[in-house]
Amino acid sequence: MEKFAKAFPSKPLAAKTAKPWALAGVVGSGNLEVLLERGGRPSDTMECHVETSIPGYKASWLAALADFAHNYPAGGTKVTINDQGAPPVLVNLRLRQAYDHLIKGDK
Amino acid sequence: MNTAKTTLRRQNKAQRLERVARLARGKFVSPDKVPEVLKRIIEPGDRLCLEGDNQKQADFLANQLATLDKKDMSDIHLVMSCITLPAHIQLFKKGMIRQVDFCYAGPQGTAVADFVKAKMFPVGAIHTYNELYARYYIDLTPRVALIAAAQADRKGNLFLAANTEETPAIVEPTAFSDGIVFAQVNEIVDKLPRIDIPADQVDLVVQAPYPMHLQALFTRDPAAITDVQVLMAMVALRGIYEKYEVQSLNHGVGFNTAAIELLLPTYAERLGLKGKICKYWMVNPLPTMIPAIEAGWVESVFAVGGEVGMERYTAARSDIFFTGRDGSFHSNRAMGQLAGHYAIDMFIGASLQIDVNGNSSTVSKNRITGFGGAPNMGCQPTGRRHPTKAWLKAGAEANPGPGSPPGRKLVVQMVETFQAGRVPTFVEQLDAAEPSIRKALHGVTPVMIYGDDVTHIVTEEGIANLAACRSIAERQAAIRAVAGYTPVGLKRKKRETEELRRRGIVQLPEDVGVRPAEASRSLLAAQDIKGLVRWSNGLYDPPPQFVDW
Amino acid sequence: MTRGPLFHEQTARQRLAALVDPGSFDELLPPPERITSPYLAQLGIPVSFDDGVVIGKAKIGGRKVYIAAQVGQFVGGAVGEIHGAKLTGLFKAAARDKVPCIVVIESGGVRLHEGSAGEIAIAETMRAIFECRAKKVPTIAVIGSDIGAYGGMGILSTCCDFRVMSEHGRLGISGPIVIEKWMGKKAYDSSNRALVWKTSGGKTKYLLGDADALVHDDAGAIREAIAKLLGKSSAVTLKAMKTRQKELEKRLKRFGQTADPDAVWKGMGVRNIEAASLASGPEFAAMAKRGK
Amino acid sequence: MKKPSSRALFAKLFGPSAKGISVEKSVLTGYAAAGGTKVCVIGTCDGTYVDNAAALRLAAHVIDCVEKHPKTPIVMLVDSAGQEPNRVAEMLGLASYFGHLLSCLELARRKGHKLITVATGQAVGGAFICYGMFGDRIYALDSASVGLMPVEAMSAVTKIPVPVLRKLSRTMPSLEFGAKPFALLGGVEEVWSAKEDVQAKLAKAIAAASTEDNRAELGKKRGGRKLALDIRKKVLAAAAR
Repeated sequence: MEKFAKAFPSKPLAAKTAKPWALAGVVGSGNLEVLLERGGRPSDTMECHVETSIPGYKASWLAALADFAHNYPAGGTKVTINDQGAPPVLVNLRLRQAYDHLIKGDK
Repeated sequence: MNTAKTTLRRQNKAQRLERVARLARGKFVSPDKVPEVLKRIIEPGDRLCLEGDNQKQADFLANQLATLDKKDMSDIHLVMSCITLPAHIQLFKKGMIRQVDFCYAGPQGTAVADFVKAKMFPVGAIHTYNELYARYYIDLTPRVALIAAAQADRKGNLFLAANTEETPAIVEPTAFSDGIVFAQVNEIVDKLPRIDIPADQVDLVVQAPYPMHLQALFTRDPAAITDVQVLMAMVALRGIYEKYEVQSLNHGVGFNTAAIELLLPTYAERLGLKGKICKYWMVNPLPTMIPAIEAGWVESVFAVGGEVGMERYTAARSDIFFTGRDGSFHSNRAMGQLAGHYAIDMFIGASLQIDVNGNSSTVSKNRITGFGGAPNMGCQPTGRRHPTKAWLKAGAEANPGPGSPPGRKLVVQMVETFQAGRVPTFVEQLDAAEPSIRKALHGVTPVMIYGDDVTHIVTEEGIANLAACRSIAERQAAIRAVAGYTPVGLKRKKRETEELRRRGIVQLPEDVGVRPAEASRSLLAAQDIKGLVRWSNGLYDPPPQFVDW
Repeated sequence: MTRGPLFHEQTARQRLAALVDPGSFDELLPPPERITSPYLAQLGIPVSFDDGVVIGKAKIGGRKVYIAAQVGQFVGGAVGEIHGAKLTGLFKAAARDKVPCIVVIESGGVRLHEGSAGEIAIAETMRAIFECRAKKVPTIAVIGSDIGAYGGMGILSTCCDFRVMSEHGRLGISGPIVIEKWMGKKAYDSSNRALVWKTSGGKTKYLLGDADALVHDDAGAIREAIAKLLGKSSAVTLKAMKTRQKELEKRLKRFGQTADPDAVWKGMGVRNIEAASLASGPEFAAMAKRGK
Repeated sequence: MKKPSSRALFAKLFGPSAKGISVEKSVLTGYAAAGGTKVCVIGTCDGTYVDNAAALRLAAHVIDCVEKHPKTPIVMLVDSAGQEPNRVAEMLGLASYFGHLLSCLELARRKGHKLITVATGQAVGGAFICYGMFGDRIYALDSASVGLMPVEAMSAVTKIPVPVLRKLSRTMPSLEFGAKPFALLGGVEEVWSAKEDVQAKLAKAIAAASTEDNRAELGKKRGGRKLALDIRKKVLAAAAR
């Protein structure tokens, strides 16, 4: 297991979201769960905590998270990830799904 | 004119057949006599063709050949589409082979790589299918061809059933050059459903004790399609199929394109694309095509080969598939490849590796596979003259110069940025460029599809329109932009990417109107094999390994 | 001919969202509470914020229910200490509050990584289920996933009042690989998927009477079946036990000598085995009925 | 520890009344007495595998007891290596046979029969869950093998090396196999030594039994299962909100 945390600059999240938290994905082989919560501080960064079963890919993790923080207004959120070897693409997809759910609800 | 000298080949053929006259009853040989017959009809120095592509194999004859020793058969120039069977490898191990010219070595790719490493692989060249078939008429004409058919009648006429594939492409050059055609058949019957190869092109026939090997190579279980593949399929549909109004096309074998097929009756139908795209296909009878066919999307399908289990379905849908007068499915590999070269708007397929210039390959140091048919379709046919909407639109984007055709075929590579096990798809340099491989191939790097021919690369990150790039540097930047978090992708520069995106050369899913959160397997028209069987109204008979009911 | 998502492919959370009245699901011990398995953490195995089971309060057809869904992808949906305690707690709450309780099963049984703790948790949950039944609070097991309900969870499902299955669901104790290991590949080939499903799948279970409903592989159909059962319960009475005893004795006597599932199907009145194999759950149910 | 023979064991538990227990294909049914109290006995011996027929025989005996011997305590002896893992058993729904047995026991409990389990030999996996773990109170002889599975078997399935599991089991008794660690989890009320007067202990256990499932409390108190009770309480509290 490898564990790391980092905060990335991101434009502040919309003041109103459908839910206070959202979870996307499941922890399973080649998959991961992303928990996205409101209330991370400060409001211009996205705070990330990653726990992954496959060590050695920190660079691509950080790049993926940085891009997400850059592309979406996610400032003031906290992202926590439990990963079981998901490829970066799935990281992206789950982040976007969690973000969508947070903003728009489960629909 | 010296007539005696110009008929030597014919005389030689007669001599060979004379040597086996006592072993055969007319054209018919019993299975236990086959090794002896092979020994007598093949001479040292012969060019020998073994039928077998990625699906259909003359496996009984190949296995019998492998029982011979070097003293029975040597100095052979082997010409064949696919090195597929363990028996094929035996021929090399026994030292019978002087040279081999082939196309593809799927399951034996590792064995071939081992031969290359040991510098024991006497290869002439690795070809594409039509390239090899063409050379059968020029400088690689077989002296003896061992082929496979479904049935023979008492005269030796052959019926090839759904898997006609490359048989005619082998038989014709052999038979019309006084070569010997020896066919293994599954059964001998009084009356054939239809005649695919006339008896006078066939010299010997054996009823094999087991039916020829047929691989269900194109069956993709929808249950194994992932959400990410659905996302890529949605992006491709909107960013390419819809944009260029692609009407005629080929799909490679893979889950990516299977996802597209299964999105036609659902997602694409909702986009109002029915009747506008995907009408004419050069593709094998893929089970994943069934929903689109049933939903009325498809006008016609021509195929290079059959697919196990699709026999009843294709026969029942003879308005769409090419069928013989008996009503059953017909394929032809050479003609299919020709169609895929000249007559389609788009080729879309996947690859294991793509370099920063857009060249792709499935070859690695430990596994040398080769080409098959993809390069025949995944290339620009500069001999093409007829226009279509898609061809012209893609051509215009490419900004043709005064000496180029006005149109372009869409050649699309659709890949995830990582393969299984976190192996990056995008690399700075192809494994195929390894010097030892180049040396074995006489200086040729085994590139599947050249970057100059590729118009688009689709990944889960988005689309890179290579045809619209105006320089090599720009093309590389576009590739890096969609290469995700691979080492190639991590080298992209944000500003460059944004500039390419502004110009529409790089498009993210959002840019083509796809919401990634929507990407879900639930959009697939069928989510498992059983779903396909149901769409087919029970006409599709999947192979047992796919059946769980 | 477009179809909704297949139930067996949905994640636990998607299933719950699709089974209950829109927006009515209120998760208990939700992910932000971060209650994760210390066992897995110690073993260097990724943990999950719901420990493989999502539980909550919801409504189905306006009626209040408690509902749990196991996450099959996470350690095979297996029951560990936390996972099991969540289930026990939910059924205990159901008994206390007299609210029907539904468990959507996707589990191979006890989570081996947590040893006997999961085993005891399953036994405790069984006790809680029977607490519900004593109070006539309906308990329903839904079995419609690829992993199925095996081991202790298979047994647990048979403690509930009712079982709703799809053709994809499997109900048993020993999984196919265990049986193959025990009997030999010749006697039981675990890679023969058709055989595996005919041994433990929803269709056979429905025929024999172990599943109370056999429905489409679709959340809407399952929800409908649940809604029908919510008002009912199956009391544990002497009379009921004697009847069941006779049924099970009869089943064993009739079919105990055959290893062939097709013989059971035929014996239970299925005429056209091939058509029945391909039929959807409800089609199959109808065919079986006609056969009788 | 040497395992006593089945009959010797019955005699220890029930004295001369043990002759009322009949054994057929390693399945026990009968009536006996413990410390002067009449009891109904069901169970398994010889580490047998429980199949459909065995479950039915046990269930039939429970029904008989409920019908003919109201409120007679039921003593469940467990010595079984597991459920019968064969295709016919599974095809016919072994789980349902077990469910039926459990339902019969529940019926007995509701009708005032006390349910006491004594793990005498192997008490492993499905065979323990299908009746023994359903007792009001569960006891084990110290010679009994109680638990999910031995560490070696656990390692074979999880691919976690045996030494790692052994090391962890020092702080996590759940991973250890045996009556004592099982008791630490609350899964067993008390471990009895074969040297003691187990008949007296059994009689006392019957007298003291109550139907309240106390295993989570015990597990917490004894420190072997620290989380279960609190999580359960949290769920109950959250559901009430």
